[in-house]
Amino acid sequence: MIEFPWLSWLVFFPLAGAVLLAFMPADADRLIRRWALTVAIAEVAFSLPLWWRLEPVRPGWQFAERHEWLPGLGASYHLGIDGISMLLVLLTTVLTAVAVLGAFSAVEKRGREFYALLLALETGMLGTFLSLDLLLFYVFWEAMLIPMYLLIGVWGGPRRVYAAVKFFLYTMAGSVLMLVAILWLYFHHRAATGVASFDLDALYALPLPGAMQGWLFLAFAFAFAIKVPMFPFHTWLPDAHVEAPTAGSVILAAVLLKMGTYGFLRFAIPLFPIASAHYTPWIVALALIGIIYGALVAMVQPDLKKLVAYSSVSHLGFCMLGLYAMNPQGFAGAMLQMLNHGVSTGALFLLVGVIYERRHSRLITEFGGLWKPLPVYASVFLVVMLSSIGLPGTNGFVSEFLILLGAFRTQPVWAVIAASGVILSAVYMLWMFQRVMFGPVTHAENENLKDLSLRERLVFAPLLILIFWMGVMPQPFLDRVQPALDRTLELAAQRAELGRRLAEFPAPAGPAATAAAAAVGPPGSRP
Amino acid sequence: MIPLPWLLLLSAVVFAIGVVGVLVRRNALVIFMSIELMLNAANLAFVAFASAMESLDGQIIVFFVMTVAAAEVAVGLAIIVNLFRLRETVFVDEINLLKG
Amino acid sequence: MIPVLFVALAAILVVSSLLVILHRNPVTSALFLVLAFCSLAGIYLLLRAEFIGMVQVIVYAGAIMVLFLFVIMYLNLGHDVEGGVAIAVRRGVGWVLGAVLVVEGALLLGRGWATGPVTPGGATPPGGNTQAIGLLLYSRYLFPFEITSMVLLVAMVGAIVIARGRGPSAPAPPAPAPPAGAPAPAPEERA
Amino acid sequence: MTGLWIIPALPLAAVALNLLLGDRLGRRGVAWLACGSVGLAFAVAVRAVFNLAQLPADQRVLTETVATWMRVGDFTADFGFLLDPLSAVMALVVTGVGFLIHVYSTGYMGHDASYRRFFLYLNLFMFAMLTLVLADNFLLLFVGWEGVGLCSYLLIGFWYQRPAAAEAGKKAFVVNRIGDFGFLLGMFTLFAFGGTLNFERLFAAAPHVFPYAGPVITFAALALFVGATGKSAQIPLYVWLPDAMEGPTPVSALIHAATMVTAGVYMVARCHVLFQLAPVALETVAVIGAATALFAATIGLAQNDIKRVLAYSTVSQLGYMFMACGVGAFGAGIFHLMTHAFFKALLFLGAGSVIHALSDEQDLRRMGGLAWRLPWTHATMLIATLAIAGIPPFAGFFSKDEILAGAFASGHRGVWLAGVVGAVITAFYMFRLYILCFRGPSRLSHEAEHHLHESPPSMIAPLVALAGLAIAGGWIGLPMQPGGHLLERWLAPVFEGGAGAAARPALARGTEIALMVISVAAGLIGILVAFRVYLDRPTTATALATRFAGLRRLLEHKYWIDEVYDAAIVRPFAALAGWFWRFWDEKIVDGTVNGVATTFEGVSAVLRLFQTGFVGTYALFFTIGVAALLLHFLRH
Amino acid sequence: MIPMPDLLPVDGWALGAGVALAVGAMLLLLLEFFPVRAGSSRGAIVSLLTLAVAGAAVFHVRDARRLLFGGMFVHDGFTVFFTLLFCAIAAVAVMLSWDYIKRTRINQAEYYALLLSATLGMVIMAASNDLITIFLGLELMSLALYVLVGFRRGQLESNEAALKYFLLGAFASGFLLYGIAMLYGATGTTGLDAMAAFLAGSPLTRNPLFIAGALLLLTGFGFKVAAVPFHMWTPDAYEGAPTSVTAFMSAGAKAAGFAALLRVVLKVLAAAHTDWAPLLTWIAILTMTVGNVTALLQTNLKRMLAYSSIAHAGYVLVAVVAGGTDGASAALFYLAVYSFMNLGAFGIVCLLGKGPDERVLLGDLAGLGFRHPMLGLAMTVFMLSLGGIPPTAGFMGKLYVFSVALKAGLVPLVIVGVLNSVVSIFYYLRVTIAMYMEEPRGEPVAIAWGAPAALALVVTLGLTLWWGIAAHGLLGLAQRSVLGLL
Repeated sequence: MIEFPWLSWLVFFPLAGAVLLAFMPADADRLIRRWALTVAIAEVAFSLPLWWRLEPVRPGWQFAERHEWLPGLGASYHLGIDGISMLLVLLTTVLTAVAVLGAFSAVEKRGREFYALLLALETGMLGTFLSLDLLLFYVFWEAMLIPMYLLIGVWGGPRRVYAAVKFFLYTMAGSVLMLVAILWLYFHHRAATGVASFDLDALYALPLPGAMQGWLFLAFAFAFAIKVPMFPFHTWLPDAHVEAPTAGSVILAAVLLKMGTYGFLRFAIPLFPIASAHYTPWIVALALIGIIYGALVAMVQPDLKKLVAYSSVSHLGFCMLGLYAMNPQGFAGAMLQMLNHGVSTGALFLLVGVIYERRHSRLITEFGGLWKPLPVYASVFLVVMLSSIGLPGTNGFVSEFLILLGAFRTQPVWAVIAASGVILSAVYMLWMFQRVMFGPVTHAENENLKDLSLRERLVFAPLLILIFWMGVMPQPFLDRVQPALDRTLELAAQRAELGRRLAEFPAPAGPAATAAAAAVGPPGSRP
Repeated sequence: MIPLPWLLLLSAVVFAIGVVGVLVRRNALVIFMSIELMLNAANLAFVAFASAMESLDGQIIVFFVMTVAAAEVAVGLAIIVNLFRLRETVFVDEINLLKG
Repeated sequence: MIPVLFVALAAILVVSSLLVILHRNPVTSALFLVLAFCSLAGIYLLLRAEFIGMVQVIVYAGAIMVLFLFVIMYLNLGHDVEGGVAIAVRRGVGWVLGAVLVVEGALLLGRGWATGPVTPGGATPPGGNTQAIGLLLYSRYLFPFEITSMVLLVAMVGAIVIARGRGPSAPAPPAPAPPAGAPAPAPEERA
Repeated sequence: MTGLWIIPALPLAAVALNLLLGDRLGRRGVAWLACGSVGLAFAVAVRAVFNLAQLPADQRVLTETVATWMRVGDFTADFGFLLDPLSAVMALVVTGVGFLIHVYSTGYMGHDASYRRFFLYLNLFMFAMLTLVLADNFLLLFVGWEGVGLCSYLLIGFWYQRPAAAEAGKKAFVVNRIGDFGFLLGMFTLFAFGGTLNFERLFAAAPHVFPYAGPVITFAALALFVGATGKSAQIPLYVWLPDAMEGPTPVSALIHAATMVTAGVYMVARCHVLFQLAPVALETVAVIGAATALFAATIGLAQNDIKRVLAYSTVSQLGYMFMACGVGAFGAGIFHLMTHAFFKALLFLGAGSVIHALSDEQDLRRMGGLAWRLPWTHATMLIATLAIAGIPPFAGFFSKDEILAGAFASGHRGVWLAGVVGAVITAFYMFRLYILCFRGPSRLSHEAEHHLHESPPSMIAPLVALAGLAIAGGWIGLPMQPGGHLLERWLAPVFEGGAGAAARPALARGTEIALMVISVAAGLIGILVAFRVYLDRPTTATALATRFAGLRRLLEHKYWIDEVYDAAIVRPFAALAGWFWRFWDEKIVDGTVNGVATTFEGVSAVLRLFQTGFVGTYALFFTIGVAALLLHFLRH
Repeated sequence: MIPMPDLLPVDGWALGAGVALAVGAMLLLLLEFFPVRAGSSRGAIVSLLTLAVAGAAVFHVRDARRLLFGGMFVHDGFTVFFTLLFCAIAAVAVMLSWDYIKRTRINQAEYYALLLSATLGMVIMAASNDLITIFLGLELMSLALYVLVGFRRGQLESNEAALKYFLLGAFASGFLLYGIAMLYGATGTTGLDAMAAFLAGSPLTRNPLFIAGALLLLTGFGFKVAAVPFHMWTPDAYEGAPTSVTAFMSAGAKAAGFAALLRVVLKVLAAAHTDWAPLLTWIAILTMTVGNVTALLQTNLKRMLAYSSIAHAGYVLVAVVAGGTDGASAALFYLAVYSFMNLGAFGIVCLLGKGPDERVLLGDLAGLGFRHPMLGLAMTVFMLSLGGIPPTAGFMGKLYVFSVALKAGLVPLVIVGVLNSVVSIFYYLRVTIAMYMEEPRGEPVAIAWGAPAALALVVTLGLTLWWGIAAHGLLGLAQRSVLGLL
């Protein structure tokens, strides 16, 4: 009996929806919106059973599909899922549906193309999270840039082109070096085993001596660090966020940034544990700088979106810190932080979008006293903001607490520094909230703003539910993800051990290794 | 017999003169003539080698080269004539509509 | 005897070549080029390449150069006006580069070189040079020979296409480019 | 099942109902829902405490684990509740006082447009506070801890249209967060070394895990205390509390006097095992407490806003509680916490009643002579003032005396002296407040005079109830009973486990009496001076003020601490942030990124220059290329 | 007297492509005796048929291995691959020319005859096993292209382009020929097999004659493939030429240049690979970098694509540097991929041309993406493919090239290569920016959609996408095609 290719269906269903969308008449706005929403919600429905059907404790990939893709190269179409990717997949599908619904009134022109791209983007994101073949992963990783680039560039703000190009080029600059590293890894694998394969399992099984891991890790880390984004590779983010349309910002913050951290978790750390450990001080230092720096810079932003963007830098700094704590609490915290940041920052961007639609401004100074005309909006904003600053009872707390706890156990100083970010996050968020929501209404045009419509309430409802659910009952999430995280830690430890042993008793290096070693140096330098 | 190095040197000098001609002249026709000089220098080299190696292949190659040269001349001169018709100049340093 | 002749011919070749590129008048240049080709033909003869020598005279000095002269006359070109800093610079650079090329070539060859294998008597076949070449042309060199025919055909067609008189598609020379808003071609032509 | 979870769940349910039903409830419905849930919670708490009391003294612990919150690796946190004598006291105080204040609020907020929102917040606060006191582990306590902070933020900024209120709310939250930073670090240390955050397990393990006076436990205790200073407004994090008076007065009474601000004290008392293992930390608590008690009292001398005086007095009284904890008299601290809850809530509610009567006038300089025009308010306020001044038989006397005795007994003479001086000053400024408000000639504005009225019964009733407690609440601590007084015995199972408990020396009866006399005398001196200065010879006040103009300005401006903080911390950070953004982020980091692009464009422009369009140039480069290639081979 | 070898039937098929192309070209000229009306498509149809026959003939004997004309013509996988590629390129070019040359009023039989002749020249270059025939094939192709570039002879730009291309091409031919002379002198032969055999038997790879000869040969091929610093004609010639010709030569001439270069490098220089690798490495680096960086600021689409084609030559050179069968197959793969995506891109430029000079500026694309969604989509795909973004063929091409380079240990070269592809993305994105992110100016341009051009775009688009997703077919073909080469 042939298993239903559930994951492939998940990955490509939105793309099919997007293609169908492209054939609809351009002016049939209602039809287009409904169809896009239907596809997005259907996708949620398709992905939701993973929550129950996945057996977290079972080792290995589940619902795996594997087909030859490029037999000549040893690349395969290999999809699979474990607890880690399952949660990210659900995050992606839910947030995409939310973003689609949230975009209904924001997108005034070229709606057909907009939703088609949004759905295509979903395919790219899901593919990235589900790929277990490095080449396939890379293909999705890069391909996903295109729809996002267009979303920013076409439907964005006044400097959208600059932002879109910067986003594209920056990400690409990071990832091409990763491609080189992937290829290098591939050849090393071939030299060592005689089998050509980009398969993650195969590469997991390949021990790498520590010396070799260094630059491979750096290449991977560079790509992921840009995506995360870690200080000082973050400057594309505020630009992209400020210019992107709301739905784009939501997806960008909620899902795309997670690809960086996911990359660390799935690839950089388990594949190169020795180098990873070696560079831990640097990465942690950057993460800590990111936490403090992002918060401080967020504090002085006049633009709401930019503020949220910089807060992402800070939050993702926590994520990285958790990962590099390299213990169960840190990992679990980082994993939850990915989801939480997705939910709360996604919601924040939606909120900013709501007000932008009404006032066509995002400048804090343009607002003030909004609580009075918009009580529901303000309340929702309040809850989301509290989640963002990690108030206990909301999701943000659980993850930040676990991250800090994990970091503390590894190196107390890290936690001390990072915890000061907790203070700063309260400062910038509350100050912003105060200036926007409190005080007298300073601008006459804000007096009569409309409060959240039913559709908008529906947009926020799932996010609010998630905020509290994950804050109060994170255990279902933890139960699903922890076995996978533990296995990752274990794998990293094993591979580190193997790598060290390899360095002590060096096996004869493969031909590629020697050739590559000989070739390092300027090409003209050889006689 | 003429020593091969002498011939090669001669060929090289003529080739270089042709190259210099291309570089220093602005008249498209003279440039073209210089190119012909280069081709002839190559021909000389072919014949010289053929003679030194007592082989006929070089000479036959020269025959083909001459044919090609003739063909080039036909096309090239046509282009130059057309150029002159369009612009009333054959000076290549007056022709830079396309640049950058 | 032969070396003396060679030196003389070589001197003529070099000097006339130099004059080709030095002389201001294109007609004079062309005539010196004819001289250069003829001296080259002499050298070919010295090298016992009779056929090639003859062809050199007929094809090069004859046909090709006539074409050149014809065009030069047709275009009625006077002396080239060559002055100004840019040209002087270019000329300087050109000569230096030419010298560099020669020096480099000489240095490279000065390292000791070798030719390919010598096939004794290969160049003096029975029946003479011309017959041997003829035989080779239609046997071993049949393929390039056929290609040559295509080359000539293309050159012919090409020359006609480019140089023929004002056809339907050639606007009056040196007509300025039509204004940007020129009417689109007639619909039937756009098919 | 002990049903402990029901206690916090009741107000939470009210919150949920309030949210769900929305405006359909109507004002009465809101009021009933809010008060009813808290009243019910009080009832359940009483029943639970009753159940607890049934148990033998050494087994008086009720626990209940509702669910596992999170479990990661060896880390576990539960939704677990703990009722022991300590949390019983707290639960009763919180629900009891809370209930009264809820009732009071129905009257006080009667005309506010956001009536429903107010009770929503208030109920949410009750939930958080009860979670805090009933939590059986640090993490859940922290939930309540931050939860009350949130509610405090929301309620201070309740009248959000006032910029000052919004500002004060934010300030409260942020300063509290600084404290929470310490609390978090404390938790991490405890878990990292103690392996659990559950109170019972951690405290049981603590003596074995943490060496006495070792650096780890000292750090952990100090870090926790940083949290306490934030929540309970101690030096150096007290600055938010006076500003918090921007909130509605019932809020000030409930949160910023009776309950939330005492959370720090409760936490220190809860962790007495840990603090007793860290003498340095304990000493710090005592010193900070004493310093705050004295310091805040001096500021209270020169404030003219009725609520601000009370706020500083709260800070000061909280200092006393920490002083008690710091000297090892945890029971006394809790005792004072309780009595303080009564009389300070009463003071605030009374002040609220005054403010209500005067149409939102808060400036003492525009009051006076209200004694007979607001008789109920006056009477209850007087009781509370006497209580805080430490005059027997009012509640404050007993608890304060016990603290001072504890300080003296443990050998902290300096702390004791500070306490006594503080008591004098407290009595003085409290009576200054009383006199300026209720006695002497009326300085009311015409407007206020016109609308003057005694508060409605819904406000008076809680005043009376609290007045009763302010009188009688201290009697459970009647001193000089064998084996400690009632409360001491009740709390004994909690506090006697600690390492320092046994070390507490008993005082001779004579000393005890002497101390008591000194304490009462201190109060009386303060009162008398106040009467003399402000009532008998009103000119003295102005004379003194002009004489010590510098001192007065210093006190009026609260030692310029806010300004110092602003200049030393807030502004530098803001400047740093601006510099980070404008210079570092935009110029350096982003400048580099854009610089790369600009460089490429520049190179591109240069390369385009080579493409001159002239055949000669192209041939030249061609030839140069050939020459270069030849050169390459010449070199090798 | 050298006896003619007996021709087998298979040889007829093998030579069929060349014969068909020559006959087709002549037939086109002869048919002019029977005039047709101005808008006739007879030339195009005949050309397509010729190309189909040529392709079919070679395809029919695709697995045969034959050495003909005394070893001057070789029929092997390499030849088959390139012959088919050239026929396909020419066919696409014909379809693109179909309406284009009618619009620009150059619809003459000579156009297609020359196009077929140029294709014949390319086929000869790829199939030649002798430097002389390579030279002749190159000249055949070049002469035809010189004329085609200048085909709009009333047009200043077209003529200027032809002149520059011609003068520089002849100049380069001089170097090439001189190089052949040196090689002939060093080895006594021009046949590649004989040369390789001679070199294998003697330690002569350091023979200055040989070195100088090979170097000048490289120069000549470098000119054809537009490698830096022999690239400078490219933008001018591409810009001035009729766009359909630009499309054809950017794909075909480059591929032909590489075909010849590959055969020579793999057969003759393989033994001395280590001597040549550094040189080629630097040329590759320069070619990629100069091409991409100069393209950054271009506003004329054709010119931009011209610089991009220079850069792409650099990528293929990376494969050449890697050497061996791997490198060769990567080069083949990349050339095939590049040809189609580039044809597609130029094809769209063909459609967009307007005004007398057929100039297409980036600004002219404004709003195109939404006015003509399919055209915009196709252009986007081509641009992304040229930039090497998955899931397009361009990505697979770069992936394969860089992977073989990495396998050969050329880490720095690969890093330069991938960074270059990042730089290139910038100007490819500019096209999408113009199409989607700029408000259109002026009247919407009506685009004359001819069915042939549409078909050409569909084919190129389809291949660009298909090879981006399922490249294994082409990959296997490229790998098999180079097997007999060494």
